Amino acid sequence: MVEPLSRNQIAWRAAQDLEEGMVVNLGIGMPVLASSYAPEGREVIYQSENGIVGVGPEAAEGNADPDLVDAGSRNVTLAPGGTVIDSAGAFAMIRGGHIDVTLLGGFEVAANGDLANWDAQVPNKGQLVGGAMDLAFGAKAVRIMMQHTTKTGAPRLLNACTLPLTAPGCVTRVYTDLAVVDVLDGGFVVREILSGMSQDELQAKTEAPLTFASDCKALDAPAGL
Amino acid sequence: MVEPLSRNQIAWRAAQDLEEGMVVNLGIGMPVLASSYAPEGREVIYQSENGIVGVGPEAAEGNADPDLVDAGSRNVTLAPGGTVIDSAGAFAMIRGGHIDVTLLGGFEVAANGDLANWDAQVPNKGQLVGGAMDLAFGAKAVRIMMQHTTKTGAPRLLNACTLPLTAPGCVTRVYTDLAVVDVLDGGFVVREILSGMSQDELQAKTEAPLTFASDCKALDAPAGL
Amino acid sequence: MIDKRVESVEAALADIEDGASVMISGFGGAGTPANLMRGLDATGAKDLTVIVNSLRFLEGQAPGLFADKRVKQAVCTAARGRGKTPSDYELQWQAGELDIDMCPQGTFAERIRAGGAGIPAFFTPTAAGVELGEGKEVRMFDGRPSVLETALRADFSFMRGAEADRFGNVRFRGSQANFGMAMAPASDVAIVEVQAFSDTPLRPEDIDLPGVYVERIVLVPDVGEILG
Amino acid sequence: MIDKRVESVEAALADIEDGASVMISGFGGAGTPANLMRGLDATGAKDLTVIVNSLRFLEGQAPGLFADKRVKQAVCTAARGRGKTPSDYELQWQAGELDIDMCPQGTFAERIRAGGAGIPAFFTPTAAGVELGEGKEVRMFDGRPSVLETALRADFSFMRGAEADRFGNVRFRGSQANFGMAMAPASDVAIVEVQAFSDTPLRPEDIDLPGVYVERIVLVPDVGEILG
Repeated sequence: MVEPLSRNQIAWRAAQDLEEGMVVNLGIGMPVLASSYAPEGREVIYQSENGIVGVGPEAAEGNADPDLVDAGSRNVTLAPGGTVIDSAGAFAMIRGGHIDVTLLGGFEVAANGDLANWDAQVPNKGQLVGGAMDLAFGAKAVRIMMQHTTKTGAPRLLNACTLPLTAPGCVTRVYTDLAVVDVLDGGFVVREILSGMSQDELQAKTEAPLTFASDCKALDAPAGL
Repeated sequence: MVEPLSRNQIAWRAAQDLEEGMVVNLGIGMPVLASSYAPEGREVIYQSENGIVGVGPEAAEGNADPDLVDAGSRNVTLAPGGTVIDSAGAFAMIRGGHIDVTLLGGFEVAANGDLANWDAQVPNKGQLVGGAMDLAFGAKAVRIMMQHTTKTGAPRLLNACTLPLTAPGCVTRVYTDLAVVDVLDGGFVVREILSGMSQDELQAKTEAPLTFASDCKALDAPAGL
Repeated sequence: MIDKRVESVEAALADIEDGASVMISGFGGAGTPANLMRGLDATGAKDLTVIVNSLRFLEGQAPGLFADKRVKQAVCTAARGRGKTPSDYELQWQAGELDIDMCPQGTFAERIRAGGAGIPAFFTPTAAGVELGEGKEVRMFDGRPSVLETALRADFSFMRGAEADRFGNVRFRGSQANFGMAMAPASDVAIVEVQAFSDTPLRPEDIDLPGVYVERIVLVPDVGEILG
Repeated sequence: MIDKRVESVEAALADIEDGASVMISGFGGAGTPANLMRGLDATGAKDLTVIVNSLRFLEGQAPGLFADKRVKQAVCTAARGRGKTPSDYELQWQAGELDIDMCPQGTFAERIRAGGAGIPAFFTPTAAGVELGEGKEVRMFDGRPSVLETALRADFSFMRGAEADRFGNVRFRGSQANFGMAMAPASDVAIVEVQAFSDTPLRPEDIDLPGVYVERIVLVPDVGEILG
């Protein structure tokens, strides 16, 4: 069987679905990697919730401007045509439905599109909600990037989330190391599955029942990412 | 008896009460004249509800910029340190209590500080509220400039307003062609009265009872304005 | 390549149909999208809802909207004609043919801002306890009454700026921004007429209205005479 | 002549007393008023309410606030310590000594914006129907549930900018504006530490935060190392 996708490969796969002219917010962690993999020549506008409209590549070594960071505190540059607004304005943009797609990390996604990605209920640790909830409620499309299962092998695609929800019924697509899964009419539909993995094998790693699209394809990503 | 104050003289008198560093919004008509008469060297910041923060003098003849107007559609300049924001921002400034004083025109003021200055109920004419209501509700101090009586001699300082209110209990001071009158504890207190006019004469032109301040002064303004 | 330019006012307005809602910026001539207003008149679209500060300025550029009774509802802060004789819209208002939602200007601006910011409703002290606020829900906050106001959105919005680039980024000059900054985010299709087009992206610090909020840019160097 | 400069951080913070509420801007180091945060620590003021995006950044510059239990309430979007061992504020939160109002970041920013804009409360869809929104008033608008959120205000606010003039006008660079643009209007006394002071008024188009919203400017060219 083909190896499960690496983090960068998941990011690559998610990036292929970003379309020309889309306004996209990338969550901290794996999602932000996607900005490196949008197909050549496709102009995507990356928004960051601390106010950047048009995030460019990370600043080159030695060229970092400490006054220009994205929501993940990375030293970034501005893309051509980019500008910076304030936080209240950036969230007005998010809440107001001006973000076409947000790619976010996830702990759990339920078959009805419920998302839990902010509070892992770690004992003795404080909470951190940040901008995840506004993005999950406000973006036109919420797509999740995560490992198909937890480190201990427990499924993350569930019948119902067990952790506190970020937003109900918001997720439209999930990219994992094993599959691309859509949320459709209250259920999971597999669009792509890792080459060589059987449907039963994928179902065994998934709590909620999976439907396989009639044109379900092989999940592939360039090697070496 | 001394002549009643002209419009410019009323504006002059109102301007004397504007203090260094105050943020002031001047209504259309007589109030806007006050910006010419603030005492020399006193820095007052004039805000205009279409977005100007720091209105300067009117543009010189032939030098008007059609893209820079104040709320009265006058071609203005920016004062040093001035800038321009948008309308939503300008009213956030007004509603948020950042305007120290607004000078507005008035139809009627009641002894409890009620103001009617937006809807004269002219038959067959549509309504026009503009920014008056936001200013009357939002400014820290609302001061009114108006003729003491109507053209037909009817009083404007009333026991209760007859026209639709702009805001209840908002007025702190009224400048008229005959007097400077404060609203204090639900009643009118005359601070200044036209030289040579008797208290009875002023009361005869005023519906609500007037109290005269123990240090009530003569209302004076430079001639020839 | 992203390029939000359209070739003409006509092309920019081609999909405005009967029943459309349109927000129109402008204050005292500054930022007034006079060409788009004239173009709206020329479309012949009717049953319109207009969201505009002053009906006088709208009638000035687009008299046919009122002469032909093509506006069914207006949300505005000023609905008074210039002369002593009633204007078309004053007559239609009196006859009950034109519904006017008269808003304090700050409430007008904030309702539009809310529409673009995903805030469905908010409380404001303005108009609480006075006739204009009658019928609105009132609630006390810190001992002060406020009225509930709902967000405004529209199918289209029009504004005029000084300069734009292919991303739809707009620079305003002077007091051109006024209502347009809030209207563009509050409409599905924001159309900006501009005096100049920049072949290179605007500098970050020169951008007032980010292109994310703008769908169409049309170059019309001359605003023409603005009547109002 | 208007001149909002004060000579030092100490002078700028001299009237911060026990029980004060303080808003603090900054995101990922940009716009972070590190000198004012250190200065707040040095005042010794206690029973504070802090309104700040991330407690980690506050503790980084002002560890005494938490080490000495001087914060009674925090309104924030992040209250997680860096390491695996609980931080002081995590321990105080668990012990019920520190009240934390955990807000989605957009709601946090909008509550502050409302505080400066005279909007006492607003409805937002964010957090409706999930655990974090429990206990809040819910209302449907256009078929979608929203929760009622109230405005935030504070006695003081701190932010860092690139340049200011005597009017208190501030220019931000990069992503320095973040929460500061909303915090200054929402506080009685907005204090801005700036990298540079301009002897001439800033150009109109360079002003991000109008001086109307700013009470004190303090020149501190070096922000120092920001820990967070």
